[in-house]
Amino acid sequence: MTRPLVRIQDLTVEFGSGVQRVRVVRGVSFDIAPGEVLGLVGESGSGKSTLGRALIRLIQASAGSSVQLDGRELMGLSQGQMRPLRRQVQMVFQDPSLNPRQRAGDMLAEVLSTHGLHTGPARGPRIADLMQRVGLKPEHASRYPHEFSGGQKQRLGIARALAAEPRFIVADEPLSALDMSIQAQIVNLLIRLRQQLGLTLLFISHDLDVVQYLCDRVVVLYLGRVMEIAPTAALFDSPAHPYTQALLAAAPIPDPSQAAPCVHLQGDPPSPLNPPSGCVFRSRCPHAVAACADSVPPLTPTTSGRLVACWRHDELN
Amino acid sequence: MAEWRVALRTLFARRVVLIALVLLALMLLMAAISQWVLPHDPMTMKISQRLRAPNWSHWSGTDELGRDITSRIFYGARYSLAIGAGTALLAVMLGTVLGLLAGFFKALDAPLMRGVDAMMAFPDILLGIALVSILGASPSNVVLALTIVYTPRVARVVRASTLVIRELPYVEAARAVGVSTPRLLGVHILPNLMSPVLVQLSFIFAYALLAEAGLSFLGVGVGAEIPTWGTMVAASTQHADRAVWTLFFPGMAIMLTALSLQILGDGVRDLLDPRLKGST
Amino acid sequence: MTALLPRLSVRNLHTQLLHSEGSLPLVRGVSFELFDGQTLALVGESGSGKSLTALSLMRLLSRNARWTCSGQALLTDAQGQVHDLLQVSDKHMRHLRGNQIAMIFQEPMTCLNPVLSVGEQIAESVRLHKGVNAAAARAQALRALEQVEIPAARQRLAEYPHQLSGGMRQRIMIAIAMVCEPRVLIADEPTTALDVTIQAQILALMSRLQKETGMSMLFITHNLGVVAHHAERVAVMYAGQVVEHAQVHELFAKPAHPYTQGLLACLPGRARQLARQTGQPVALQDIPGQAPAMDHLGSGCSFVGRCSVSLPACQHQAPPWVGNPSSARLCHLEGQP
Amino acid sequence: APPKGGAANLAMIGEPQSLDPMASTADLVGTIMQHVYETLYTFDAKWNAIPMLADGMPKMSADGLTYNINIRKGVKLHSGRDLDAQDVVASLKRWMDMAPRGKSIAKDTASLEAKGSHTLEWKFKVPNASLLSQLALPSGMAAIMAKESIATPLTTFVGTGPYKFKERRPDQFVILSRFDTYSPRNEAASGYGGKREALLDELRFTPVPNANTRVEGALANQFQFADQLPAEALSRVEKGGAGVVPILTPSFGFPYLVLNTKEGVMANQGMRQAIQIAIGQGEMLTAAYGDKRFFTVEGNHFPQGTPFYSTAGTDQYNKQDAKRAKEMAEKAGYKGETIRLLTSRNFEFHHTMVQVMAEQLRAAGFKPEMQVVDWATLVQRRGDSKVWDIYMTHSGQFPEPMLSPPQLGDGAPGWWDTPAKAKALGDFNRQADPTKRAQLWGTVQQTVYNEVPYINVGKFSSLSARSSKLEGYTPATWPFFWNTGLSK
Amino acid sequence: MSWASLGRTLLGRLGGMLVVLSLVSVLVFLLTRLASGDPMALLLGDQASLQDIAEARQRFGLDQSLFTQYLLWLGEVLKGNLGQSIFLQMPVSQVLLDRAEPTAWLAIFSVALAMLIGVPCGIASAVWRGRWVDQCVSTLAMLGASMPSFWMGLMVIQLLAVGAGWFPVSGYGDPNADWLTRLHHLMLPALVLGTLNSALIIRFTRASMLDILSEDYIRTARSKGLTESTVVLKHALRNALVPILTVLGLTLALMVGGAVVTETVFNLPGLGNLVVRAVLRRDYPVIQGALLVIAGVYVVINFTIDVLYVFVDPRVRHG
Ligand SMILES: Nc1ncnc2c1ncn2[C@@H]1O[C@H](COP(=O)(O)OP(=O)(O)OP(=O)(O)O)[C@@H](O)[C@H]1O
Ligand SMILES: Nc1ncnc2c1ncn2[C@@H]1O[C@H](COP(=O)(O)OP(=O)(O)OP(=O)(O)O)[C@@H](O)[C@H]1O
Ligand SMILES: [Mg+2]
Ligand SMILES: [Mg+2]
Repeated sequence: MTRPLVRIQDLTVEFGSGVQRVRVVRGVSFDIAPGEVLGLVGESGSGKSTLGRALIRLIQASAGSSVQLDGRELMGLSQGQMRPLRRQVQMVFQDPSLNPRQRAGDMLAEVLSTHGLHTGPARGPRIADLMQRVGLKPEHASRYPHEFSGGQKQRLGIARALAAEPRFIVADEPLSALDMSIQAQIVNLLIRLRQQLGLTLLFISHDLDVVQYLCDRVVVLYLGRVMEIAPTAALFDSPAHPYTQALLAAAPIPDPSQAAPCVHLQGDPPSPLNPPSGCVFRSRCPHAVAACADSVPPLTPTTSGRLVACWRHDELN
Repeated sequence: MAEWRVALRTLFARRVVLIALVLLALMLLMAAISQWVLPHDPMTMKISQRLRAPNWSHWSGTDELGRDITSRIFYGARYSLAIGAGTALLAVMLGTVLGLLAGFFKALDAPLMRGVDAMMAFPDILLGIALVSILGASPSNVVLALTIVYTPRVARVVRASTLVIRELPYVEAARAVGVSTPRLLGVHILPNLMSPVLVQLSFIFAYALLAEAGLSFLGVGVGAEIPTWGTMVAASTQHADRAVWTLFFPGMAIMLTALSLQILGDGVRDLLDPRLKGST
Repeated sequence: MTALLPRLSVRNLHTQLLHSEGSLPLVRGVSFELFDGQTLALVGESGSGKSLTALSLMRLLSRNARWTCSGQALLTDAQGQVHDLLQVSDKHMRHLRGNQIAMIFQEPMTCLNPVLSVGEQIAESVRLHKGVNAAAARAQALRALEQVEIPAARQRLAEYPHQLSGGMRQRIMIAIAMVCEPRVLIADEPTTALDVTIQAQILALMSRLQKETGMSMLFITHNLGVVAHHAERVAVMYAGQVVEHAQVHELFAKPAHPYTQGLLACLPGRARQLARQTGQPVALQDIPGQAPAMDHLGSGCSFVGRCSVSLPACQHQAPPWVGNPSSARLCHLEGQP
Repeated sequence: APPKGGAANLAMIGEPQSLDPMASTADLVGTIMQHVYETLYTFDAKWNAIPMLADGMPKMSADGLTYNINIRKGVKLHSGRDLDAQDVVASLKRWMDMAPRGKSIAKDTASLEAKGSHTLEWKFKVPNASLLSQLALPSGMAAIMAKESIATPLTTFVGTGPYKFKERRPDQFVILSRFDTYSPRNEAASGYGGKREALLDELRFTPVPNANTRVEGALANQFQFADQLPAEALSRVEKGGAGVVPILTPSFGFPYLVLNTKEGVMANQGMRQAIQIAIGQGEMLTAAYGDKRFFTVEGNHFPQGTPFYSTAGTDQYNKQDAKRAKEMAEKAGYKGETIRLLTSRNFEFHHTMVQVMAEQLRAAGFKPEMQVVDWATLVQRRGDSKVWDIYMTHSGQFPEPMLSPPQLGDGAPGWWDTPAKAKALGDFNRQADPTKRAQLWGTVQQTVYNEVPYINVGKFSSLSARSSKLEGYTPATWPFFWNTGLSK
Repeated sequence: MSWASLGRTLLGRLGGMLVVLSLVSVLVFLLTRLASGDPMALLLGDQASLQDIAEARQRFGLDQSLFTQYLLWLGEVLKGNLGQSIFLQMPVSQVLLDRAEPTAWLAIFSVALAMLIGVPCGIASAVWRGRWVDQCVSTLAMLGASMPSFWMGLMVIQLLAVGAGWFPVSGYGDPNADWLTRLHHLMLPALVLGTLNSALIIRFTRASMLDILSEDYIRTARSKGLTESTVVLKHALRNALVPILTVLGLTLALMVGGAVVTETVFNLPGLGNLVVRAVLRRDYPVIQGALLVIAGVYVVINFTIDVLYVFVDPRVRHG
């Protein structure tokens, strides 16, 4: 296997202090290979965005966390040292993430000048090229964000990420604000860009359908912890972790001839302020036993590149 | 461009706002051209003509030194408006900088805001009195004092907006791109909090007009022979019983201007109100 | 199938937004019928007028703007009396609202009053419509909470919305809507803001309640997965118009309107399925372009700009209804495309 | 005679600076406390010093350096004890210690002792012609107090006056109540002198700094007396109906401009003279007071009919001759330096007059610059010779030249100190004979017009108002309310 | 967690309050001492010589360095001693206490009046937004906020006191007047302040009612078939209570020292009046004491409002 482009080890993020301290992401580790599209799924509040933001140092992770980009450790770097590296890691946000008072072209120019790319006369054509690459007309560069539709705004967001010519992009729910017909346009755009530019992508979503379509591997997060990591096909065909199973079962399939989704899980996810001891999922797990409360299950490799964090994995499968 | 046109059209659609704007424009115009068009010299005293009731020659009568009140109101407009505008601009600028810093840099927040709280614990007129007594009575010192009085208010408003805007996705996006902090503040945050600041600008303008009058009344105003509306009203309180016009007309000038400014501020606020956006 | 009485019959509903320079038609001639005990799903993209249709029926359009509504909306109440929701007096409408026709909204986080206890928010409706005293109203509120499967219901009565999770709040919303046992329930994207696992719970709950009470439901959503499993009939909206009426099975099997076809083709799941059937990868289909702005609608079909099979007539001529009452589309194309 | 009983509300111009009449020279303090404390001598209706607590006029030694003063017997203090010479000596010593006038007397005093229980002997180093006037003046009063009450600051106010101190609530009122065992003189009342009788049960001095409020309150009969009303109020008080009576006191006081003879442009005598020629006092007074009844445009420092009336130098008065002033200034070497006019707004008429004056100076080619500060700042600033050239103030019109303005004495702001001054004033002050003294004043006045240390603007009248129910009131510079009663 | 964390929150606020108060003390001191003017010159009167003045300064300790003076003053303040008034020759605390009464009553009456006018008007103009009611109320409110208060005071005096003779022109009544007389004296100033301040309250109420009326839960309330008055008065007003409480506290706090101009116009012996006079006569101990107390009251009222939120707003109570 090639060297991973991104290696995350023991990533932990905390918010607040004192009794209000919340650990939103707890000891997460995984690798992303060059050119891979990795899906990150999980319930709302499970820490997906936080993980993504900590990854590119938009928020500070706790001590002991490690994120390596192409072998280079990012965590110890100052914001000043980080700035040149930002060229290599970019983020696409959920709409709207555009400054309402900045023209589209100015926004792209800002990225270019921040990183000293395409200075002088080369800049105009580069901006036009970027606009075209994401399916916008170059003359739209002089428009303000509110003059674009939702889908176009998202394209602009992608163009901004591409402007820095990154190797790795974190896409945080880039589709959730969009209509179905527009979602498809963006998914197709992402696939095309990946093929053309060889991008590596961390794709955060809670739309399992899209993840299944787009991603090579999937990480399932629950209350800040990784439940399961598996190649997409394997995960969707035979989810190993009880949580993954419940998640897949709950998603309604847009086909009336298929079985209606069944309710696997009762109750709400616990508050991250006081998570259950041991396995964080045990309070809602249909298979939980007393032993699950004792200690945190490690992420253990099973068949075909799959990792599962469940004490009863062997019994249940 | 179209955005602006729509905005202006919405603003003018309300008749009161239009009237207010016309009034303000007239005031400004008169202040600007007063020295060429006024029927009387605003500074010339004619002791024999003192305290004349309004008549054809003196529309608003004369004051205790026989000066034409109409001329003085228009001539004084430049001082009063300059004091109001100067205060508003300075307070808004200073307050914006302070609020921006406090809102953006967490380490600065507590110290700056405690200071702001302490300043705000003084009623503005008392603070004004104290500051003018320290600085001495002159128009520039009144502006300075009132600036100090109103800066904390702006700082609070700006800080609150900054706290919100700082967390908005597009600011985070800009950070993710690697945009430097000054640029983040200047390009991404500042322009987007200008709308509440604009509203503040017109309100503080109005408050400063009123405060200047109040200070003059209490005997700590701009002083000297500078004919601000405030000093005119203050001086007239001595003759108000016999020559009520000396009190009435400058007072009306203050009131109408302050009213126009507030209507304008309200209009701008309504304009920026997202609840009304749907209808445009 | 037995001949069912339409519980709610909407005919040619037009809703226009009035502004200084004229009016903007946002709902344009929507008609549908909602039968007893049935669920009609209203689907369509964002801004197509789904919520406005519902709010027009409830006469709850935002007061920050001025509106005109025309058309007919005939509601048959539990006693068999018929009321035209668009014509009755305000007072009469208040009597019907919450009592005969109720509504739940998309955002459970913001739709509950933060300073009133949950119990009070349910009970006030009972007191108003059933004319019972406070104690009886509380008892009914408690029953309603139990009905929506809230654990420790008695204790919850005195709690405030911020103390509850999102799913719990949506259950409260349902309890509020259901407590007076309305004949018609309008649900405007009741699960969009919720997680899939919670969504499954809420949908199951709603199905159960519908079975128990026999009410009719107008279910607004843009999640086709939800539509597939929870509705009998579907109305597809586009640019303020219903462009297709169909039974749910029919719609998924043989979408009739080009827009509906495009919509279904967009679904990655279906693309995958197709790929599995054909054995080769299938790119996602998308509908190019975007929905027209409501103030720039031409005289022709509103979908014409994005339609891959449009005819010359589509540009300037309003499309006719094609098909039978239970399955029809608003389209110039003849027969199956 | 007015009836006995009742309480009067008296609207005064402000809060008294202190209740210690020696601690402050402010007129308001004297006005109030003259009801509580009495002096050895006082003024009659013609401004003659006549005995009050003293039995009679002092017995003077031939060289005019030793005074023997007898004190009236059987005068009761508010504490119930009889007044004796020890009290008087202790009080006068305190006065010479604290009060500015007392201090200047102290400089000339050789000794002051009690001789027996009711006599005191006062020895001087130099003759002092103004002694009795100084002792009679209610401001910076040489008040006689019970020796055991003497302390700094005063905490109890034990005097011999017809009223005793009852209560003070700052900015609300000072209440005095009748002293029942007051020991009056037997002579008929005249001015401040003669028989005093407390008819009113209570005097309530209420500070009302806003002049308009005093007017309104008087018109609404809220105040039985309202002090120092603006000239503008006269017509209203006159029209106010039967309820209020205006009290117009002519030649009540005089505004004057002090020039800085020590530093700056005004240090040049030629410049000072030029200024004197440039200004028109008549216009200034008209602007400030309007109504002719309120002011007199005259250059004589003392009114006609009084001992010190003199027209010496008055040809320099009210010239308003811009052309000549310009020439004079040029000759004095004026090069367009700014002339800093220090004034306050606390007295509106100061401000108005300085405004008018500034116009007049401008017309004569000077470059005046008004510095309007509040009174507290003016009082502070005028002590610094670097920061002003001319300031405006005013004073009561007193019978004795040495009482005011302070520029006639030593060290006052303006720092006038020339051989001519020393000569003129030295002669004047050493002369004990009243008639000769009156003549010598002409020389002093001429010197003032020549050297221009200060410029007398003219005289103004005062307007007060009383309720028509307040009977027996005698107009006075320091209004007093004994022998005054309220009719039903 | 609720009560414990609530206590902690309040404790934190208390700490913040103390920091603000100590800043206030420094500010107060600087504000008074940096002003030009000399209390001694005023105290001694016009005839005093410069020498006399210098001696008096020494007697009052005004010749020491600012810093020493501050420390001395602060030390006394911490012991509860606000010092002795230079001008009034009595303890500052005594002076303040005397003045507290008229100011307190004036504040209470005018705030009550402002509320009585402001809240209903604000609600009406929010409910009928854009209609003539709203236009009238809003314009009137702004008119109120555009009038110099002394101008209005003088006008009112001319009309109602001098002209009609219904009210006393000024002051606070005789020294031993009964409360009815006092009330009579307070009516005009309360009218002026109440009307002027109602402008702020109208605006505030209108704005928060507008916010609340466009909240989703108002639509929920309407969807239950509740009458419009129930929706507005029960569902909306309850939520508006928190912002209204804030503005109430703010107005009250500002009134304590902010009625300066009105107290001066009506010659009411209140705190604001005291400060103005003290400033004009440079009575440092009084200025310092009064400003400290006024600012302190402001801070304490704000703190109280924070505490009151707990009882009004369940979100704070349980959050
Ligand atoms: N700045 C912050 N301060 C405190 N808590 C935070 C902050 N940002 C996020 N959280 C908390 O962290 C938890 C995880 O948030 P995060 O946004 O990472 O979840 P998510 O998985 O992205 O959810 P969603 O699907 O809703 O976007 C949540 O409970 C949230 O309340
Ligand atoms: N209060 C309003 N004022 C003005 N325009 C409105 C208002 N409410 C809705 N609209 C407009 O009416 C159109 C239809 O809105 P509606 O809310 O019915 O859409 P929807 O189909 O419910 O969309 P979504 O799926 O996003 O909820 C949109 O173009 C919207 O901009
Ligand atoms: Mg997220
Ligand atoms: Mg909707």
